[in-house]
Amino acid sequence: ADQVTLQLKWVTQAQFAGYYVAADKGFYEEEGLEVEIKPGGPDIAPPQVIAGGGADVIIDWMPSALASREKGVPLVNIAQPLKRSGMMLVCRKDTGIKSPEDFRGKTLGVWFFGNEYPFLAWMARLGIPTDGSPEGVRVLKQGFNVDPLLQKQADCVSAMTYNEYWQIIDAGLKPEELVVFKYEDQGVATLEDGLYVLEENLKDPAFLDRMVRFVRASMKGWKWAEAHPDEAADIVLENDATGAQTEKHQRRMMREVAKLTAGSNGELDPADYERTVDILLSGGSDPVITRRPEGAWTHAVTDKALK
Amino acid sequence: MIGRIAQLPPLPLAAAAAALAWLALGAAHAPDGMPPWGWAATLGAWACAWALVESLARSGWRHAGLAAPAVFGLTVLFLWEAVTRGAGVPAVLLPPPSMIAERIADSWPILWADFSQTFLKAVLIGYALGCGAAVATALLIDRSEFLQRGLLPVGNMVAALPIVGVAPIMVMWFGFDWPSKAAVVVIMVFFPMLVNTVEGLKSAERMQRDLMRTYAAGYWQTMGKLRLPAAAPFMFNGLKICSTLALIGAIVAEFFGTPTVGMGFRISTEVGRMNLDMVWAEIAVAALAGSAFYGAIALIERAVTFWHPSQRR
Amino acid sequence: MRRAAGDAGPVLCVLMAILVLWYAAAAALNLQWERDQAERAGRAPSLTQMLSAAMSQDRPVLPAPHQVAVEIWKTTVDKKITSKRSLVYHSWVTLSATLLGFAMGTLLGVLLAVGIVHSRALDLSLMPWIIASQTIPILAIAPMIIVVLNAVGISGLLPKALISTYLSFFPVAVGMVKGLRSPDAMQMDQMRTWSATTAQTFWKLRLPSSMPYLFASLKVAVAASLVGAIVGELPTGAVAGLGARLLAGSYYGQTIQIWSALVTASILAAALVAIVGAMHRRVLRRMGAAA
Amino acid sequence: MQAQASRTAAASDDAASRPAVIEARGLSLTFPADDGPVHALSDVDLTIRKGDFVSFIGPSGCGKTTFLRVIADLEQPTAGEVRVNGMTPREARLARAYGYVFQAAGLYPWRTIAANVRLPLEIMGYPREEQEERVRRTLELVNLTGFERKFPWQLSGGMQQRASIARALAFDADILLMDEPFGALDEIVRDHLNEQLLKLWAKTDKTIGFVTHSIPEAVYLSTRIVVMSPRPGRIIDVIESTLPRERPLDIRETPEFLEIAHRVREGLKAGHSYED
Amino acid sequence: MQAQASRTAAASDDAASRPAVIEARGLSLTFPADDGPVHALSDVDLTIRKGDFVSFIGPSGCGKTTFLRVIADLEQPTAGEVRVNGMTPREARLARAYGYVFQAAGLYPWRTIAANVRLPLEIMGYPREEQEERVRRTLELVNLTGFERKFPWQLSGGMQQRASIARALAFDADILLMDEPFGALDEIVRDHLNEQLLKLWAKTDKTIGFVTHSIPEAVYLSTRIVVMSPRPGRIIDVIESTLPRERPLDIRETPEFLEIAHRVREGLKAGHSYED
Ligand SMILES: Nc1ncnc2c1ncn2[C@@H]1O[C@H](COP(=O)(O)OP(=O)(O)OP(=O)(O)O)[C@@H](O)[C@H]1O
Ligand SMILES: Nc1ncnc2c1ncn2[C@@H]1O[C@H](COP(=O)(O)OP(=O)(O)OP(=O)(O)O)[C@@H](O)[C@H]1O
Ligand SMILES: Cc1ncc(C[n+]2csc(CCO)c2C)c(N)n1
Ligand SMILES: [Mg+2]
Ligand SMILES: [Mg+2]
Repeated sequence: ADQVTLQLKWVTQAQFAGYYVAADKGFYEEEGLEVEIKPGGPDIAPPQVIAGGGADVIIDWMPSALASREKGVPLVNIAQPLKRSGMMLVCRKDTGIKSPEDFRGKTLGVWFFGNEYPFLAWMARLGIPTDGSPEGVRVLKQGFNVDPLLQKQADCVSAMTYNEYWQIIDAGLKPEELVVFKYEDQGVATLEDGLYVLEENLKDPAFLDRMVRFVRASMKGWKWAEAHPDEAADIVLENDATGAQTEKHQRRMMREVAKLTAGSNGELDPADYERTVDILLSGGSDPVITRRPEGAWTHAVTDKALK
Repeated sequence: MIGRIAQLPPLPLAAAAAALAWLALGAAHAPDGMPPWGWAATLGAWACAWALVESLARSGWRHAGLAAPAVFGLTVLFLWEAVTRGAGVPAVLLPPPSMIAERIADSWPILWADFSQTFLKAVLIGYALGCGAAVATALLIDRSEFLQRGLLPVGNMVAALPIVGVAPIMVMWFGFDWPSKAAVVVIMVFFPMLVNTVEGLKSAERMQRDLMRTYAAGYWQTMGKLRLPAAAPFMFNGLKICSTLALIGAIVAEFFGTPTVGMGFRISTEVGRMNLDMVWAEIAVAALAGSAFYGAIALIERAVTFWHPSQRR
Repeated sequence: MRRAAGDAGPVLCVLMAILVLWYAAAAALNLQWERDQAERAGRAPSLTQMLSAAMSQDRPVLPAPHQVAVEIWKTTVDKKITSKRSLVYHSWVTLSATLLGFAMGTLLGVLLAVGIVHSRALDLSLMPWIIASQTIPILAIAPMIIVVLNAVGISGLLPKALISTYLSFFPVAVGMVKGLRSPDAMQMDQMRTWSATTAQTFWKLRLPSSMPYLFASLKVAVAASLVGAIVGELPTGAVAGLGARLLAGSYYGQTIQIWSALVTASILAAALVAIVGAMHRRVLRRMGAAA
Repeated sequence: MQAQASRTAAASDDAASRPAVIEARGLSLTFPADDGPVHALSDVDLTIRKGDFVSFIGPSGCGKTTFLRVIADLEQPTAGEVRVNGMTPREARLARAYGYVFQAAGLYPWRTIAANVRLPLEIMGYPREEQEERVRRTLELVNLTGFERKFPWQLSGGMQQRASIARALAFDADILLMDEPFGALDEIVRDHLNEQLLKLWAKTDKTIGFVTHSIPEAVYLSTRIVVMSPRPGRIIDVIESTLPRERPLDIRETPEFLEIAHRVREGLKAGHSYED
Repeated sequence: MQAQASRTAAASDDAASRPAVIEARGLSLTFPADDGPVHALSDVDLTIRKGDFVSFIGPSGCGKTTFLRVIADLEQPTAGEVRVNGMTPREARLARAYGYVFQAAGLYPWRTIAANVRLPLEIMGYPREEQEERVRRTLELVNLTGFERKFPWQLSGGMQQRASIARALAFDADILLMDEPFGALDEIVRDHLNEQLLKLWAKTDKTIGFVTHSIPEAVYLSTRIVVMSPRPGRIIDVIESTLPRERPLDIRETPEFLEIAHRVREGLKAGHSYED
């Protein structure tokens, strides 16, 4: 069988259920592939891994992928299973924040490590400085969890609809005690978990063929996962070598992720791409990317895979 | 072979090394990768530099202590430059030193802000508190047989409180700013200092101790006039090891939540952004600061434990 | 053996004291949350109610010792050791990398020290760079190391062990340089009068003299190896081991899980240090120290 | 042997009138060891009175050092008891009754010679100026003026030993215990220091326990000479000196002196292992 | 003083015929120090011939140890030169020409007594069995049989010194340099070891440099006695012994012996700082 190594953006969880399902249900095998799924972690930058030859294909957020492309890692989006963005900023209501304008003077928890681009673009669009000046916001590098909100060290924290939000709820805060700003609703949604490969590899027909089969099987996995969320979550749990994930949380996460993949056949919608690029370019004095990228996506794979 | 070359005086060797290095670097910039003779020049430059260090060490020149590591360092930088350029290593994996140097020159204000946040606050304060606490604990342990049996094994447990687990907790307890990093540093340096101090306090010789007994010297007199001086070589051992640990601790702790300033913050952020030149610029600052810190402690050590055989050759 | 029995009392006492402090801290830190909750809900529970609630939170700021103990029990005794949810399994994953890293680190540290003590060129040129190497934050370069190693086909235990090695060789090198230089002038002079070779001087004089320094350093080095192995688990994909547990725990805010991994790591460290200590005592006895 | 000791004690009649400073009764000390215990002292009885100058002489390894160490509370006897000024050795030590010169110099390498001599003065809290004065005086006494600021490793063996003597003489201890203090010194320095020591003793009425291997030195200095034999360490003779307290150096040529020296030599030979 | 040395050399006529083993010419050694340099040796000339037994005597700190150390290549002279068997001291050292007894015992604390004595044998690669045999024999020589398995700290000061003598005698060095080897020993052991040393010397024709503070010992043992004076360390007299090579212990009562001893004492006094 042909070998494919996939580097995830984060640890094993239902966010990546489609790939685990495809592996577990033998969809990859049917396509004659042997896929190794490498979990990520807080210090794993998938673009770096692929540049170093540690993976054939990676999962990354588009802002980060495009920024890497500018830095000389020629990443190309070959498929986009997640159509919608799950990012949001969650604030405690008692901070008095009602709209984004109220952010001024507040402390916000933000993920860095290449995940800060959507936030920075949003703030740039709002015209709120992030340099700690009094009329701007105070930014904290948020760790892995939502503690800063619970401990009142931050007024708002970043969260994903499918993960951190529920941790806040689990911790005992009621939805009515929270104010939620989804990036989708704010018009600053950027594309998340997409599949990226190195540009020059695509010139190799054998590689292209492998990717076609890989995407086909992965999307089959995703659709199966959407249809069987509980079983999909269980498959993820089986693949979690840390043994730290809980069934309750993963099943819930699977349902939320399914909302983001729903309706996507894996093909990147060029309109979504253009929107993402526009948002990123609007970054004011310090834009995430400085010019409109060329050839950062292709339908070559999905065209064949979805035939 | 290199040994034979090293018989030559330093000057011609330096010239040869420089010339070959210049050739190699020129070749490394060739558009289609390094030609074979470029690699040969690289190896030659390396061999000459190595011989130069040997020759310097033998020369007994007064400044050999500075020149030798400098030559060694330049050699490493040169090899790094030649290999990354010559073999076309992607800059997102390992940028060449010239690129890093450029970045350092461009980013003084950021580097300084990060340095003062991480080093001047978290490292120095955490180091002082941690080493102080360790010495105090060692004295407590020494004072009482009971604590010696009870506290030491438990003190050992602090040894491996893994920074990964501790750092988020410290952020939770002490907030996002530097105090939580200082707390991590305290935990990092506590154990090495404790072990070395405890070991050092055992190192006074029997006769030296008996002498104090005949004077009916009090505990603190014996401590101040005999046991601490005798322990000093060990304690400096601990202080030296801790000086680098403290820096690692503070930087790594910043991976787990910080305000948007600090060497660790910058490193993890810029890795995510694929700005590896900035990452290495911070690493260079860290290395410089760490070496200076270590060097300062080594100088104090020399002044305080001048009498120890290890200092007297 | 007798020593161990004699130590049990004091160790228990100190542990008891720590437990008491821990409970007090847990109460203090967790009560705040209970108070907020009650306030938000408009309830006014009694202090004892709040206390008992504070001791049994799902996600306490600081879990109470018994919560950690129960968690450790559940994840060690109640689980098959091959299970991914068994702490024994995760401890072993970390321990194996620790031991390999410690072995390599000790070897490297001693070799470097030997080189530095015997060659002035090495002493002058290498030492500053060894020091500088230690100021490079491993977490920053570890992913790159792992990527590079992966590219040459090395994966699994070794990359983690290499990070352990990186952290542990330094204390050994620094301590051994000092230790190997600690023989006094007369002892060195004796070797000279017999015109002993460098190797003979090393084996018969320098090495025995360095033992106190070596063992003090080894204790620090095993502990550092453990920290290195745990840290090394993050960029290696954090799939198994105590580090992965810690990370997963903190990612999901599961403080009880974090603390049970922390406590396990500490016990592991204490055990490793104790083993080195026992070796130290044996060597001391062999070397004729007063009992 | 007990009889002998009491006989000689009776000989000098003023002895009994002075108070006993050190009294050892049935003293034994055994060092445990893996390969069988070493009996360093066995059933030793001895009384040293105020103002006595007692020399201990005996073959190498017979227990002289061990005996001094027991008196100074540096070693615990396995049987018997010692009283010092009516106290236990421990109490006497805490009362700072001892000045001890060890067999090896044992200077602290991180202190200069002057600082080494000053050490006990600092510990006993002498005023700063007096410290300086005493350091100066005792260093002059042992002829080390000019070496105040040197470190121990910069001194010759004999100079180190003299520094260690100075250290013990710098403060006023009632009891001086000296373990071969002059072993590494040449005859002339030795004569000089012997004279100085006698002067000091006469002036201050110290009680001195003195280990030496030199029979003339023992005879010249002591009011009593204790001859010991090895394994187990026992006292085989206690010789009461009949020499006057005032002793010019040339007393060493008098027949009386030679007679005592002869007796010591005989005792030594009798107890010596080569004669077994 | 040069004249004197040559006069005495001429006195014993066989001297010139034996080859020179150690030759020092214009030897000076100055220790640098923060508070001014110390002139340990100044312009020392001396020739020691094969089979000589040369004693060095002089006040404490006059440079005796330093001189031995220069010969053994443990210290580098600041001026002048030394030849040993026609080689530099370094070459001679590498050829394992020296057995050296240091002024302090300097046993390795982690080795038993037997292992300490065995150490040079191990280093010089003697076969295993011969090592055992030599250790046994030399320990017997210094009367330490039975203490093989003890560690140094379990021995008395004198016993440690004897162990260190045994260590230097265990192997066959042409040149024995002994720095106050018998300082911490009682008269009887000392006499015994003096005899043994003379026997060994007679049997093996070693060349011996011997530092001592005891005038009788120097006279009894030596073919030549070098008297030194301190700061700067100079040779002030070289006394050729007229005693026969065969020397029973009671030679020490002969007028000839006393005459030499007297001359040494006079030399010593002359050079001594107390007389300045
Ligand atoms: N710490 C010890 N452990 C075991 N044995 C010891 C110890 N100290 C001394 N001994 C033994 O006790 C005996 C007496 O030793 P001590 O030092 O008192 O002799 P000494 O009379 O002072 O001899 P020297 O004149 O050689 O100094 C010796 O046989 C020695 O081996
Ligand atoms: N390492 C050193 N540094 C500085 N001065 C030194 C050093 N070693 C010896 N000296 C000085 O050199 C002089 C001669 O010392 P040396 O040890 O040779 O004397 P010595 O004749 O052996 O005396 P002793 O009989 O007391 O052993 C002394 O004044 C001493 O202070
Ligand atoms: C240190 C660090 N912090 C946050 C993220 C962001 N992130 C990327 S994917 C993902 C999963 C969401 O459930 C999250 C949180 C990261 N990669 N590394
Ligand atoms: Mg003794
Ligand atoms: Mg000397």
